[in-house]
Amino acid sequence: MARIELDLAHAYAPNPKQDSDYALLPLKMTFEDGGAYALLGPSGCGKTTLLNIMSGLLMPSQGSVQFDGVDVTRASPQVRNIAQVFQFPVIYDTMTVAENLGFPLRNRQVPKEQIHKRVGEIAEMLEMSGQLNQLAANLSADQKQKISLGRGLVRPDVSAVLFDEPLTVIDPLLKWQLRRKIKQIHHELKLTMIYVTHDQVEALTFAEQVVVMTRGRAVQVGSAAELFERPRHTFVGNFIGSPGMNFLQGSVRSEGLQVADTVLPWLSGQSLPPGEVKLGIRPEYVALVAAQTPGALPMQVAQVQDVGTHVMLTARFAGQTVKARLSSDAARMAQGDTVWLQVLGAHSCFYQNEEIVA
Amino acid sequence: MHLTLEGIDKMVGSQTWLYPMSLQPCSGAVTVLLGATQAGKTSLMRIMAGLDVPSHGAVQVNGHSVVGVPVRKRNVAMVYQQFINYPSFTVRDNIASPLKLGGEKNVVQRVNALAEKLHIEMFLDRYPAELSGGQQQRVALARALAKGAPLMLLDEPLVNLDYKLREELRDELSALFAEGNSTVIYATTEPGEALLLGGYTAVLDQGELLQYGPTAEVFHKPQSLRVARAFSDPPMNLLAADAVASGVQLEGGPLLAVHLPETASRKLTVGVRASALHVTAQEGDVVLPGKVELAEISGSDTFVHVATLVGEVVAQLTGVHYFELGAQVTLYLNPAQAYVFDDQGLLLLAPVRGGGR
Amino acid sequence: MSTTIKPVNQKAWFLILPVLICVAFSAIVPLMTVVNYSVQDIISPERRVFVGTEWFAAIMRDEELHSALLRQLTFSLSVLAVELPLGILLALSMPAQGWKASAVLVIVSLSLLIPWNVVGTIWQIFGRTDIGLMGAALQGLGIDYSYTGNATHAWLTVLLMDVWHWTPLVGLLGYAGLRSIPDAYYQAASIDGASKFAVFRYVQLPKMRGVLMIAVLLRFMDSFMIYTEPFVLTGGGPGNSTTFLSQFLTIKAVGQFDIGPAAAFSLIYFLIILLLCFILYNWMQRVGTQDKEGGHE
Amino acid sequence: MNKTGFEKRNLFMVLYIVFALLPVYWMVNMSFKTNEEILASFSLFPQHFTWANYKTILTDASWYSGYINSLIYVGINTVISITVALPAAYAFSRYSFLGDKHVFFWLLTNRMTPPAVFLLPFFQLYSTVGLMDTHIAVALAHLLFNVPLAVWILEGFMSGIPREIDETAYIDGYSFPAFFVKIFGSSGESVGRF
Repeated sequence: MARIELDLAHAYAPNPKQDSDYALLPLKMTFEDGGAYALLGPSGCGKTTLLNIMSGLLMPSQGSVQFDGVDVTRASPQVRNIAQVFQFPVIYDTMTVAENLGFPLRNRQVPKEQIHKRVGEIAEMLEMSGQLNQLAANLSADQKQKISLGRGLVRPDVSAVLFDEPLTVIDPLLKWQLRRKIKQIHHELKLTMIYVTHDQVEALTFAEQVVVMTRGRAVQVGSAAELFERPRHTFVGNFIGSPGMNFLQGSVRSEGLQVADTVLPWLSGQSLPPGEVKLGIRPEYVALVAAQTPGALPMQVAQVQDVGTHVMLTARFAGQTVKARLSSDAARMAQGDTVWLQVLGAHSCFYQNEEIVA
Repeated sequence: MHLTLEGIDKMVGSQTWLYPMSLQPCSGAVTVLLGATQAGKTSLMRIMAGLDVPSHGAVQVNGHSVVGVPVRKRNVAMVYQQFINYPSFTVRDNIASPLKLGGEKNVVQRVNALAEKLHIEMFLDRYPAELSGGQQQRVALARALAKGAPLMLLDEPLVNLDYKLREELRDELSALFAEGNSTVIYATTEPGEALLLGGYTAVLDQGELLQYGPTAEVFHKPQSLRVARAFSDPPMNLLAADAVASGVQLEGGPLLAVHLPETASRKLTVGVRASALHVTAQEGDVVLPGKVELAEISGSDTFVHVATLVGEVVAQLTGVHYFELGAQVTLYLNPAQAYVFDDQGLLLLAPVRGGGR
Repeated sequence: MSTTIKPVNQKAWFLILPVLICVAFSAIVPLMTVVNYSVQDIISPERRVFVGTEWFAAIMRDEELHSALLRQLTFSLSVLAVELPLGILLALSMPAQGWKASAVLVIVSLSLLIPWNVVGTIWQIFGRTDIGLMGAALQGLGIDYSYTGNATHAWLTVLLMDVWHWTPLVGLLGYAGLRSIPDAYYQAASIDGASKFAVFRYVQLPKMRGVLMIAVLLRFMDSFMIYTEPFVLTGGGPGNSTTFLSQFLTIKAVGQFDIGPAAAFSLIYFLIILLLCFILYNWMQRVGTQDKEGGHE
Repeated sequence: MNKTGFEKRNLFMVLYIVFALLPVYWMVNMSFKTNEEILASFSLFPQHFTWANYKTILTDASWYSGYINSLIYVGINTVISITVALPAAYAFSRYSFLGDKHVFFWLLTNRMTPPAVFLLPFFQLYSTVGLMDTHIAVALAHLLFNVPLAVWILEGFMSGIPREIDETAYIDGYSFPAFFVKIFGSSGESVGRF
């Protein structure tokens, strides 16, 4: 298993000038050996480009890739000894499951019985021992993805397993089981695993550390809690959590934060640089409070949605919208009512030109 | 526009795709067809649109039958799962095509207004192939809205889009549906999407229509076990139980002091939604100690899989919580929050709305 | 419920009708005449005698037919044996994309656009030892080459001409098959450490199965009915070493004017084609659909 | 087409291109030589370059009438086979109907039938119909091969275009002919013929 260090950038054109020329802006990052990482971001944010640079399918236009201190920037995927599971199942149609799994070892001239034993072990781990002699082409999409994964795990010395949105074509009901299987395998084999996806549920479930990316830049690397509690960038605040973080435009006053014509008193010990600021508060932390409570704003109810497990309130204040997640039995309210919602609290974050300041 | 389906079904060769069902989607509102893949959503929708003809039964619009009426004359609009646009037309011509065919006058203004509403006004002169998946679907939506048909059908329109884009487009869609007055039929596999879109929900499972009613009501009062199972994500915890004098005795677990109707069968199934299980005790709660199997964080919630004495259950906790695999954890359940189904899978007891924590 | 299952619509017959009329006019009517002739002895336009299956029996015993059929089979099989591997090699060595690919495609498939008799004429001149480049070259190498005198030389030249004329068809079909293979398969193979041959054996060949079946069907059938090119090049000579079935039939029908046996043989020839076509077509459907299921998005 | 076997692949490609072009080159080479030069000497390039040969085939009536005849019959043949094949290919690719598999196979066998088999009957048929030695006859005779091929190629092509595009067009209000010309034709761009 390998410790992967990246210090690189990747540009479309030979001599990039401004940010838009870069598929991947300069980044420096380390993936610890045995760690479970996720590259999370919308389509076209550069996450797959980064994965292909790590797997060796793509050479970065500048910088280096190191596996356990060895420079592999120019090395092929085979030399880097990585495994990759693609968006759609990639298997050898004319082979049986066992032949598919044993194929990498056969290419390395590993003796037959050793292949047989190793394939048996991995099939056991993937709960596919029953289908070993079936033709791989006739299996379901999720079983085929397990075979793809198995082709990597069969190699005892595989350096890292890379996933490129592996659940895209899987039936929604089965996604849950395949996700759990990958997590169990990571727990058992302690392999370095890097998972690319646009779906925050998959990223936050699978990975210990999540790299949130947008427009070729890694805006924040952190655990699910850090991304949820202290998003370092407004993009991360909005991207993580469903619905994402509310942002209220305001300006800093000595006695408190002025939003439109109301001033919210600071909490004790809070101090902020002067000027325009965005107050970030997650719908989960917006609380329904009594009138005139400090840190709360009188808001007009725009929409109340019964989302089964909870109620999603959409309220407006001076042209700005705030969503609040209230428990099902919260006080009944109708469109147009005025409710007091606490927005300034322990869980609030403050942003100036999109970066967190407090 | 009143659409009525009377005893329709659909057989293809030896397979039955749709069992006999009748449905009157509430006119002018959003009806969500909720069901897993292969549940029959697309077949039902194609019959409503007139693209397919039912094997039996009647399809009526405002009282007179439309079975066999070519879809051209049906004045419907449809959005497919895989962003269908005319590849050889620019975005502008794509949106304008139903208007031109309908002989509308101010086509240009209508097209520009729609493009602005769906944030694709800058792509009007590009070809669909040059756009991203999300933008292509917006073009398809604009063309469907351009028609202003009294019946608008959307077949899982967001499933191929990015997670965050799906959220964004869903809010826009519910706003667009609220603005218009056409009857909207929206197919999806995600219960969350049905709840967010509101309106009415028809739950389909293996070609059968199980229940139709206002979305919140179908969610909180599922008529049967199959409806409850179809309408919960993550899957509802189903625990075997027996009817006893003082309530419902979970096999291998605590007793739920609830009042059962006399007609209840001895063998029961207790349904507990993941959100009904908490890690903080409230008075009157039943205790379920167990070992953590897996913790899944989905941004706003954490789903904890716990092996307890009544079997493996999933609890949904708000926010981000960390659990070591194998750690001990105690779950608390308010008996009033449990669903009880009899041995036929029919609902006996449903949680009292607003009684939960 | 995927919409890939085609709806049943009997009205589609109206769309088919024009094709039916066109093809039937030039297929069914002549076929009836052939059947009509194959069971009669036509002494003169007025006097016709019904002879039943006599002509068929005569043809079946005709030694010349047997040798012509044998020559045809050997020719068709050798065409497949040479053109299939060569075509696949051609497909594999085509440049992937860009202008180079289109340039090479045009040059290589030039021969497919040339009318059949012109191909015969080109090779007729090309092979002459006095004014033909190939003829002169072989002569220069000391080979006493003559496609008009030496039977094996003639046969080989006809084969070489057919290879020159039709291999690009197999190449193009193979190339189309290769282009449909997503990059992920090559990436996976390189990650698994597959050798170049393994990539060909387990990734490229299975994916090209569908199109190669079409190539086999087309090439075998077309070579089985070849007439123009060998007729122009060698006129079937020397002797009848390059007289294949079509030419044999033409000699019988137009040359010796014994209509009966010619008609009988035409029917037999048609039935052989029908049978071979049926076998290959079904095999192609089965292999083709297998690819579709095993395929992906 | 991975990069490792680059040299071997390129060598084969060059060799094949030479093999493919040699006969054509030789014809072009001879087309610029006078008859005398061809018979007299053997040379890789025309010594006495001449356009005479091209002049004759373009001016001499017996030569260019051949072009015109073949252009006419090819024109008729192509027009008929496309107009007839397009609707049939659409039917085969979009609908299933009684006997569709058999008809498609029958069409295919016609493409595979040796011309020699129909030599005699054609002769007889066209003389009775009185069309002997006319362009129409040649055009009609060739329909037997070109129509099945056109249907086969177009059917494959049309099946590539998703069926939902047809349905969207019908829903929008296009009638079948309008849809066929406006949407289907152009979205297919090159309705090439083999």
